[in-house]
Amino acid sequence: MSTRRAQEQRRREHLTGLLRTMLLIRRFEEACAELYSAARIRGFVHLYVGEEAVATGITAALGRDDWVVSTYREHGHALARGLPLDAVMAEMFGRQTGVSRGRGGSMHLFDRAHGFVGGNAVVGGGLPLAVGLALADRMQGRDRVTACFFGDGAVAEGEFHECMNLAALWRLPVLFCCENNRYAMGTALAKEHAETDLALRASSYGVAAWPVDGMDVLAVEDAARRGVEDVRGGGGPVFLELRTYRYRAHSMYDPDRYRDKDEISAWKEHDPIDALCARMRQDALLPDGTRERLAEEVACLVDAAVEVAEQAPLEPVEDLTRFVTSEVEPEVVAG
Amino acid sequence: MSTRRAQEQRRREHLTGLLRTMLLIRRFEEACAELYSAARIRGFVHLYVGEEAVATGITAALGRDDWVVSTYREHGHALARGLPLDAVMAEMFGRQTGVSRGRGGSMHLFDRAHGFVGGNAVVGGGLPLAVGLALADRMQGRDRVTACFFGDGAVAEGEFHECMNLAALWRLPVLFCCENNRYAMGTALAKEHAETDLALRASSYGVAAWPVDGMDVLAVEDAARRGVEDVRGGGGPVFLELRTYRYRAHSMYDPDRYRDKDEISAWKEHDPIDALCARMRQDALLPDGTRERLAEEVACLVDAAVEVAEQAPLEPVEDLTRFVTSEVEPEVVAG
Amino acid sequence: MTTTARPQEVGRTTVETTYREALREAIREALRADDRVFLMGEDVGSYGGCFAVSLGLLEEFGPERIRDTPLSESAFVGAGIGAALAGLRPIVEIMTVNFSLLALDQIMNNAASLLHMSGGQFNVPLVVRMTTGAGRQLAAQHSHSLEGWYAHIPGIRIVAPATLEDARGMLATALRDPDPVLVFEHGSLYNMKGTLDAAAGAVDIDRAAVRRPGEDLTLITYGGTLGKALDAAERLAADDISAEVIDLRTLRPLDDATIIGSVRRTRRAVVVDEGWRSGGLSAELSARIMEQALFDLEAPVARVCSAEVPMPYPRHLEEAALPQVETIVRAARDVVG
Amino acid sequence: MTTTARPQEVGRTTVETTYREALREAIREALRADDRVFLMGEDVGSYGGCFAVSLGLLEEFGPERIRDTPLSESAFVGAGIGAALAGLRPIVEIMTVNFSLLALDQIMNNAASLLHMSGGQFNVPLVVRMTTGAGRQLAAQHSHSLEGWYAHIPGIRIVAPATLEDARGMLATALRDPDPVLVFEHGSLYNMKGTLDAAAGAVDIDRAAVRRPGEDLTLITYGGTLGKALDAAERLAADDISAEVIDLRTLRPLDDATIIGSVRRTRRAVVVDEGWRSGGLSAELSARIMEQALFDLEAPVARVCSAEVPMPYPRHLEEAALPQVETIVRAARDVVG
Ligand SMILES: Cc1ncc(C[n+]2csc(CCOP(=O)(O)OP(=O)(O)O)c2C)c(N)n1
Ligand SMILES: Cc1ncc(C[n+]2csc(CCOP(=O)(O)OP(=O)(O)O)c2C)c(N)n1
Ligand SMILES: [Mg+2]
Ligand SMILES: [Mg+2]
Repeated sequence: MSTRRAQEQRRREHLTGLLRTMLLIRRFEEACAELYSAARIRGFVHLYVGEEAVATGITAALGRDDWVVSTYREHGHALARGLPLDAVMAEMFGRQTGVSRGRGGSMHLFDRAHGFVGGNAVVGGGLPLAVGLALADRMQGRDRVTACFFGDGAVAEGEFHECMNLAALWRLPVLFCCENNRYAMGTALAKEHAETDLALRASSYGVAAWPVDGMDVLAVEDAARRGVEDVRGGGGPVFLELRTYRYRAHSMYDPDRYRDKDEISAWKEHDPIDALCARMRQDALLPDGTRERLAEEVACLVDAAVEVAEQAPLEPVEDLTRFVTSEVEPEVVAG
Repeated sequence: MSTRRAQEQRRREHLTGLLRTMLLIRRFEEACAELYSAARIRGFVHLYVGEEAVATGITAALGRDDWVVSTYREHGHALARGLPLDAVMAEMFGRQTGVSRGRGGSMHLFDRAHGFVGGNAVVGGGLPLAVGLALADRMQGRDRVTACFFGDGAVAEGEFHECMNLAALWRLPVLFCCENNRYAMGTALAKEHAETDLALRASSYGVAAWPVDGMDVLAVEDAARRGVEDVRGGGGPVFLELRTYRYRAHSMYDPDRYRDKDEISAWKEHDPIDALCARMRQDALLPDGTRERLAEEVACLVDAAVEVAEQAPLEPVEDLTRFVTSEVEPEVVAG
Repeated sequence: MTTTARPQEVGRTTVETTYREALREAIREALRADDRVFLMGEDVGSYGGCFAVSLGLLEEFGPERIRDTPLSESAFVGAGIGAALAGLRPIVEIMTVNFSLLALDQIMNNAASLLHMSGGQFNVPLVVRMTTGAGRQLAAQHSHSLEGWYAHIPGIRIVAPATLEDARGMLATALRDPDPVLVFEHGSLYNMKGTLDAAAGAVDIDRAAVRRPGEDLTLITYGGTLGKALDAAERLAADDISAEVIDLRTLRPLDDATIIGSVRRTRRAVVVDEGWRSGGLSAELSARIMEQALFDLEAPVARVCSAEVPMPYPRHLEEAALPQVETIVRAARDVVG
Repeated sequence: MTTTARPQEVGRTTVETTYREALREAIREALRADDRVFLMGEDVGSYGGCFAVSLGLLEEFGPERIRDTPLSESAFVGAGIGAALAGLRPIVEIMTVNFSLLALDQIMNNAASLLHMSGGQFNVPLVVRMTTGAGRQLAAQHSHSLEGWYAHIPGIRIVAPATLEDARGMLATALRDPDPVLVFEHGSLYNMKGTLDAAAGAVDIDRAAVRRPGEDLTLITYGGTLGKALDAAERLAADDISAEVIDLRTLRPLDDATIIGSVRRTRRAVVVDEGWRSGGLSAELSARIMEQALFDLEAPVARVCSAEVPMPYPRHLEEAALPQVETIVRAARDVVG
């Protein structure tokens, strides 16, 4: 009985944590939209609104030492992975206190402490890195998993093919997380791929692959846990097709002419945050006012992060060419 | 009765033609091996001995206007396609009378008159050209087919993936002819691909694909005819996995350390030329001495071609930088 | 000196336009004039082009001729080569130069080599358009300026429209070229406004243009930095330094006659280019001036290029990394001494 | 001047070897010394390396550390980058520079950029080896010399061993570099024979080497053309022209001190490089000499490069396209005047 209560308690805390993460991501993205429109942050900014369940569910299944390889649409991945909010926001402002000292900006978030290997803005360009990270772990006998995020559009790139084959051939510990939001910029899935069942395509490499409701954070977490277990256990790579949708334009630069508004609102019917709340209420795990309280809490944190970021120092101009090559001395190897 | 005889007569002529083509290719390749060892021809030379049935069967199913896109192992494709023997041999010697004026050599045979678009020595590099040729035909309402040859190793390159998807997505008239000789240089099929059933892999793009006994010229021709019919009929691309084997090393430069001799001799048991002869004898279509007569005939032609080639002129040194840009004037377009 | 540099003649009707619209008009005109011409690339259709250059063309010409492609740079650039071999006149758009590296094998080993490898049989009448350059805080992977680097490759022509006339007129000439032409459009120019001759059309792409005549030194540049060079010349004029400004327009082949002729007169030169300094186009220009006019020089040819760093995101660092009016002026003052 | 240029001291034991064997010994030593090191590429294992450099290593170190890859240049070069990020010391072999274009996005946008984009967090201790150069009648797609072109990219180091000492010693130093190093081995050098100090090991990769001292002019070259430059110097000596020969060794970063110091003394320079002339490394050297030593020059810096043509197959045309001893001698005579 009391154990049941304890379990329920743990479950409530867990789901509340997922909810909070999704709320944080959404609030962060909305803030970015406002900041970009106000020209307070610049560059290309790709928002994750609508896709929060994917980053949240996947990272929930990862361990501290696991690697995460991401794209230019990575604010959500970074926050869900636990990168410090203030440092992520400072990066948007190009400040020295940013996760990448401000040199990367929105598209290039990096954090070694969290095994977060970027922030890659060439579509498909992160996949080979993931294969290499996994190869190193395998060769060194570490049981790390490398989670690699990429979009449906990236599946058309040659690098996807080469990396799926390599990872499968060498049975490397990679969890391929394909965020299928049905568009590559303005190009709809059916205009990108002859075979639009991406999980089916992936399985043709002899990789375990299945589609997942990317709007249901619990479904994503569950799939990720099963995938991570296989991968960590040495079963070779796993491919998850996470079916999701971006509410906003491709980037803040995109006028979004290529989809009709009904499609967008239809997807909003399945909003991942609403869905989780409904589920929690159903199970009596969401006391009234909790969502509002959490929303307010993350809003304050985001606003605070903006303030701190704007006060933060910039890299000195004299340091322009730092980090082109390493500042450490070449190591001296025995022998 | 007489029609039956007429048919038989046609069949005999047809099979005799196939046999003669295979004998010509083999003799040509043996001559190249001798010439290379004698340092009379240079560069990288990749021989086709053992694979004759593939080029012979495929080209037998093509029409005059169809395109052929090939690789660096293309002597057989060129001869089967009907490129003039003397000009192909002259190319080996780098002579002005060569199909590419001697500028291409063994790896870069080209002949516009025969729709033979090279001679591409970057593995996978010919596939996008084939897609483009087919796209142009489709857009201009021509019912041409583009036959594109490539090896099992090329299937691992990103370009293979991009091109299969593009051809399938746009339903382009490409006949993909994968020459699966089980090795990419010294790398065996199982070390190249997680999924070694290449026809299965190709079908994952929604392309009709099937394996063919590449040591049986009649099986190849039959498959090619069915494929060409589909493709020309607008059914989209077809992928043939032609299972074959190269008797000789990867190139004249290769010491061939990676396979054991038994494997090679086992494959020689299924020699495509012997197989066709056996079949013809069985059907009483190969009068005694015919094979020998044909072999002698092609040997004489090849020897003659060598002699002519060695006498042929070289491009003048002053012309070194010709053909870097076109010599024709820019065209004046209406409007 | 080229037609695009001609002064506006009086009485001629002109239209208000932008660099983007001029590019679009050129594509539209080409599509109307020749049904072998088509546009192919990522998001050129329903999206309207990643920088809105092809906006509206899908509606006018349909999806066959305004052809959206999957993310497959190597395949669709190579397909453009194949289509050109088969008699079409493809305009392939690579969203930005940064992604063109994925298609470089097709560009160097096929587009630039097929004519020679085939002994003159297979020329490749292909036009590839791409956006280049920095200045919009797009950081390390979206800020390359590689057009000068591409100019190393024999068998292709490289052009970089810096004016409305060239944005409007270079495409038609490129499409008539029997060989591959790469067109580099600087991302910071798309919104450039101005007036254009209503009858503007094809321009020559063989010669550099003197955009401002001068006596004391020659500023040599192209594309995105032409405006900065002209501003610098203006600033120098205030101190009675008369700078001639040359717009290269075509980076391969280079128009030595115009370049060397000017430097022989002015005896001083500053080359301005947004690429990384070492091994960039400016080095080639400096070397050619040395070879052809060494004893006319009063000072070493100076180079104003980008800092050798993957472009950082923050504005202040990006500005410091790029050639600026101030740095050009300073370099010019130094060579004038 | 570097250790590799030191004269053989008497009494030292030496071994007969080849460039190929020296490269193999260097790899073997690295594999033995550091278990983070592994070799990965097409046919490095059971085939023994396309030019037999890694022959026998599979037997000694096994398939995990002598790792054959499928034909997937972009993936396995990128995998090398990832493995380096995760603490290994990969040696990635790309069969030849001609195929490296397929991996260029990974090299430029990841290997060379990750350290900067990440604000100094992710350095890439990766070594990429590839064969470069022409001279073996391999025609247009197998004869590129792009090492000087790669030297345009900030964030990577480019080295080109031209001697047995450097073939033997550069790898160890490259593996200690915290950042990416590209090693270009000229295909015509693999069979070069000679004697090597039995104790030969790591060499510096920061400085150029004066391979032959001289007074009247400086021949600047590297890699596959060093031998031709030394032969040319010998021929010139016969006419009492004393040529100093500099082997650049490292193409990025360039060792200005050694180069400019020499030219200041000799007042004349000829740069010899097997790349295409326009926009090649020779242009950068010419520009630097102009910038740093213009008023010391008695003659324009001359460039002896390859003809700007996709390499033709026939020997007579290939020889005409490449720098040769005669063309170097002629250029040297011209600058000496
Ligand atoms: C190689 C490459 N080509 C083109 C682009 C421009 N681009 C950036 S994002 C994008 C669409 C990618 O779509 P997808 O992979 O589905 O990811 P999503 O943006 O939908 O999350 C494109 C074409 C790029 N960054 N890299
Ligand atoms: C992109 C590229 N990588 C490597 C090579 C070197 N190479 C030439 S042929 C070959 C093997 C190709 O094998 P496959 O595709 O099976 O064709 P096969 O030679 O067996 O006919 C390799 C690795 C190349 N030419 N191009
Ligand atoms: Mg998408
Ligand atoms: Mg093969």
